Amino acid sequence: MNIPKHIDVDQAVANVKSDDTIMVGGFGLVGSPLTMIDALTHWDVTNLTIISNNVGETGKGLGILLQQGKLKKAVGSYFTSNREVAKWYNEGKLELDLLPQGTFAEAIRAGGAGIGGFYTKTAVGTELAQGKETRDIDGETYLLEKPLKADVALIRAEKADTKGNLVYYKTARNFNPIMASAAAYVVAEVDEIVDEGELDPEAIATPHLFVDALVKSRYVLTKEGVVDRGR
Amino acid sequence: MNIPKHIDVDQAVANVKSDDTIMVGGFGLVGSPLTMIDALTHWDVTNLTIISNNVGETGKGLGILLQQGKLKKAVGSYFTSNREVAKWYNEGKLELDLLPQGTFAEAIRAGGAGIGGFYTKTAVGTELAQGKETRDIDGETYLLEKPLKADVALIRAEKADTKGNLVYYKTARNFNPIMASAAAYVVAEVDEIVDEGELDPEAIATPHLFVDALVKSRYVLTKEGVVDRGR
Amino acid sequence: MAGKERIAQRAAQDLEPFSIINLGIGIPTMVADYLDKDNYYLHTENGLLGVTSVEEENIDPLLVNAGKLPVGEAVGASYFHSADSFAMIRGGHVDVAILGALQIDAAGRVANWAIPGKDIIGVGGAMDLLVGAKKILITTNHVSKDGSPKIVEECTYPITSTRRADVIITDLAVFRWIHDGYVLTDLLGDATLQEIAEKTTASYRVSDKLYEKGSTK
Amino acid sequence: MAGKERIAQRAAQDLEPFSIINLGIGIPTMVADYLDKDNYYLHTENGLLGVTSVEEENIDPLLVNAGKLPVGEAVGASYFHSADSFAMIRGGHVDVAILGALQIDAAGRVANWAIPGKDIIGVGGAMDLLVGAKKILITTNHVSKDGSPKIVEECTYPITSTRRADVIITDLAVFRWIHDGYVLTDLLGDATLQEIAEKTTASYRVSDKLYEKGSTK
Repeated sequence: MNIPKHIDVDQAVANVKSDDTIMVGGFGLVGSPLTMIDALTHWDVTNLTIISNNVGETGKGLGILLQQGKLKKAVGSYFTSNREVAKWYNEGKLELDLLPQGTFAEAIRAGGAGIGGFYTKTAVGTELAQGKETRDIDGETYLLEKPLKADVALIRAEKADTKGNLVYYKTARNFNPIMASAAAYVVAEVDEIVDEGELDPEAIATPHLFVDALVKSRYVLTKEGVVDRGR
Repeated sequence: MNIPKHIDVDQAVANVKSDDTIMVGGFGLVGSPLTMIDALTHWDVTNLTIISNNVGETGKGLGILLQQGKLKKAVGSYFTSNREVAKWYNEGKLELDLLPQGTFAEAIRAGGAGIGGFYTKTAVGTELAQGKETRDIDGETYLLEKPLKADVALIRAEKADTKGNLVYYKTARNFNPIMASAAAYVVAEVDEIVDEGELDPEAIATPHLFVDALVKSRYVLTKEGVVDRGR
Repeated sequence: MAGKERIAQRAAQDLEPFSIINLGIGIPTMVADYLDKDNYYLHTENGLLGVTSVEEENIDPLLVNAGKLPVGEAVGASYFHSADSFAMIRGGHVDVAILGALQIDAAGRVANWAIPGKDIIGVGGAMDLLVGAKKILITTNHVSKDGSPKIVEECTYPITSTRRADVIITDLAVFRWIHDGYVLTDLLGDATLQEIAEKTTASYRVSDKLYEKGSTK
Repeated sequence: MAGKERIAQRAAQDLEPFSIINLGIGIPTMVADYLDKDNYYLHTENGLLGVTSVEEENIDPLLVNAGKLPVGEAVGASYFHSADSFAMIRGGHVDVAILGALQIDAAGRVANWAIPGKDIIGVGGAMDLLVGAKKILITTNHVSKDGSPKIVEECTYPITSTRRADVIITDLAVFRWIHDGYVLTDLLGDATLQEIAEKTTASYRVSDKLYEKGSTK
């Protein structure tokens, strides 16, 4: 079923329930669904597992959810951008699953593609291989990695058409297209919704079958930082 | 190293050596590098392994290579389009590796992405699972499938820029972008070579780092069948 | 209306609007003729979401469906490579796959890719679709050309998947998998309960609704 | 020329024209300043092939490198998502990865992602690049801030990969992996063989070429 609805940001985050696993797009703030993240900080949920490359910065973006005690676990590759992550982890109040960035990305793609697991050479022989199964294939050692999936994905694109097809902008693409494929419910935050037929069929990066709902962006990243453009 | 050269089709196929494994793009004739396949029929090699969805049709395209006795093995998903494949197979003169089309495509992507193997539910419990390892993951049974790689990939795109970036045309895209990623030497047959900067950076389907050489198309598929447009 | 058209039309009625649908070769392809193109999204595994029919004069040799037949491009369509296309299928993003069958058995298993004793040289996307689509709808003649039942107790042809078909639509009847087996829910055309019983060797239940209506329509 | 600039400049000289290069954070990023942008193709794992430097007035907040610093877009650049980007890296399509290091040991192993006793909360793309790039070039100061050697017999920091670095370029010297170990092939600036020996605890061989030149440049 696929009737992507243009909905209000509060309706979008109302799909997030306590104990859910949520994917959030973006590489730092670049390509991050800032408007939906803001709405999530005002939404009463707890015990969330966040799958995102970073957990925002201290007191910013997803970092606010951490401070609010809404997070049970974070899965990503670079939590260094928010030093509070270590504090919560060391106090036993946050679980972490740290993955090499390429393994993280491939695991999300695998989740969206119905792959039950994959073998990678990345991290073999390192501390991040601890507890993971290894296997020799054609004379080389590989690690078995599992797919990542989520209940809800909150992603950021540049434009959608009314069908829900998405295009991205420069390096704001990053994890967004793969997260769109790996969650049961997918909301895309966009700057603009154009008529169907206005996007080049050869250039659509996320076909509409992955997208359940669209939200217009309010908070956007500019040269001067995050700016509120108003509703 | 990546200086994609615009070369002659005979130079392109001269990279194919006896005993090589060759990927050939296309879904039937659609998106198939017809000009390079033609040149290959005039090139003195033997014992080739062809990785391609089909082996052409009887006496057409890759089907000529079969008749010439140049093939040792074919890896693909739908050889039914050339009934001679069964004859050669039954006479023990051709090995076959028949894969479900999705497994075939994923195995090529895995080959290009440095994945040592992946688990899929496709074909579990069928004759095509014979001899393959199974594994239960989260209560479901999966098959282990291995990556596919090649010495040379002969692919078909619509346009290249002078750097070697590629865009495709409609359903002629099919296996070509993934094959571009999975071979040691990649030649793309194109209708047109444009200046760098003329292709939309957001719409390039095959970035130039995958492409070693470019060949201009001579034989093209039209409504009236395959037509020789001349050199 | 001939049998195949009846099957295709009945299958079209079974689809929820705004579904993502993949059509196999043969009768499944004909289902498109009975769909309002604005309300359904057709996916073809060779790399297109947004398949439409095409007029003879607009045929593009590089725009085809999985049966290699010419098709058109819907407004809002998109193209992608084969690995991305099968990621959609395997990953559960296609709502319905409509497929043909050589046999379907009482356990819901479908055989539609190989015939015993004949050369097994092609499978295409059938196994991926059967494993990955959220719903499997089989469209087939009730019996094969020689009159033998296609809905059988246990497949004698090589199966395509262990995953069961949700709905079977033939020229005579509709079966739906409910709880632990198929239930005959509809008789099509002039078919009778007795005719279905004679032409079906699989065990199945009959919907109470049909008994209430009596054994003829 | 300060140490870091010298390292970056020397690393740039080590690259073959038309290579696909991925630059890590810190000194590696500075290598770009010494490359003719028309002859090298810079890849950044957050999804761009064709990185250039950018003037202050042209900064686009949505166009950054893996260090989240603003960059420009080369003519003929292309964008892709993170899984495709790491497929390029892991699949061996990046010719050279230039990375920083906390330690490199005599077996060629690099440690550059975690410090013992400190929180291990970030790894980024370092492990993927070390495994996947065709050639690994390490750029680093020869000793750490407290003066302790960074080129050591065996890493005491957590290693990033078991795959060895091909070339090490410091502010004092160049080492290349030849056969079964590192060979000191070049002295930079005023460095002497004795200085390198004092500041390096890893075992290494010295190129005959350097002995012939004597112990000073």
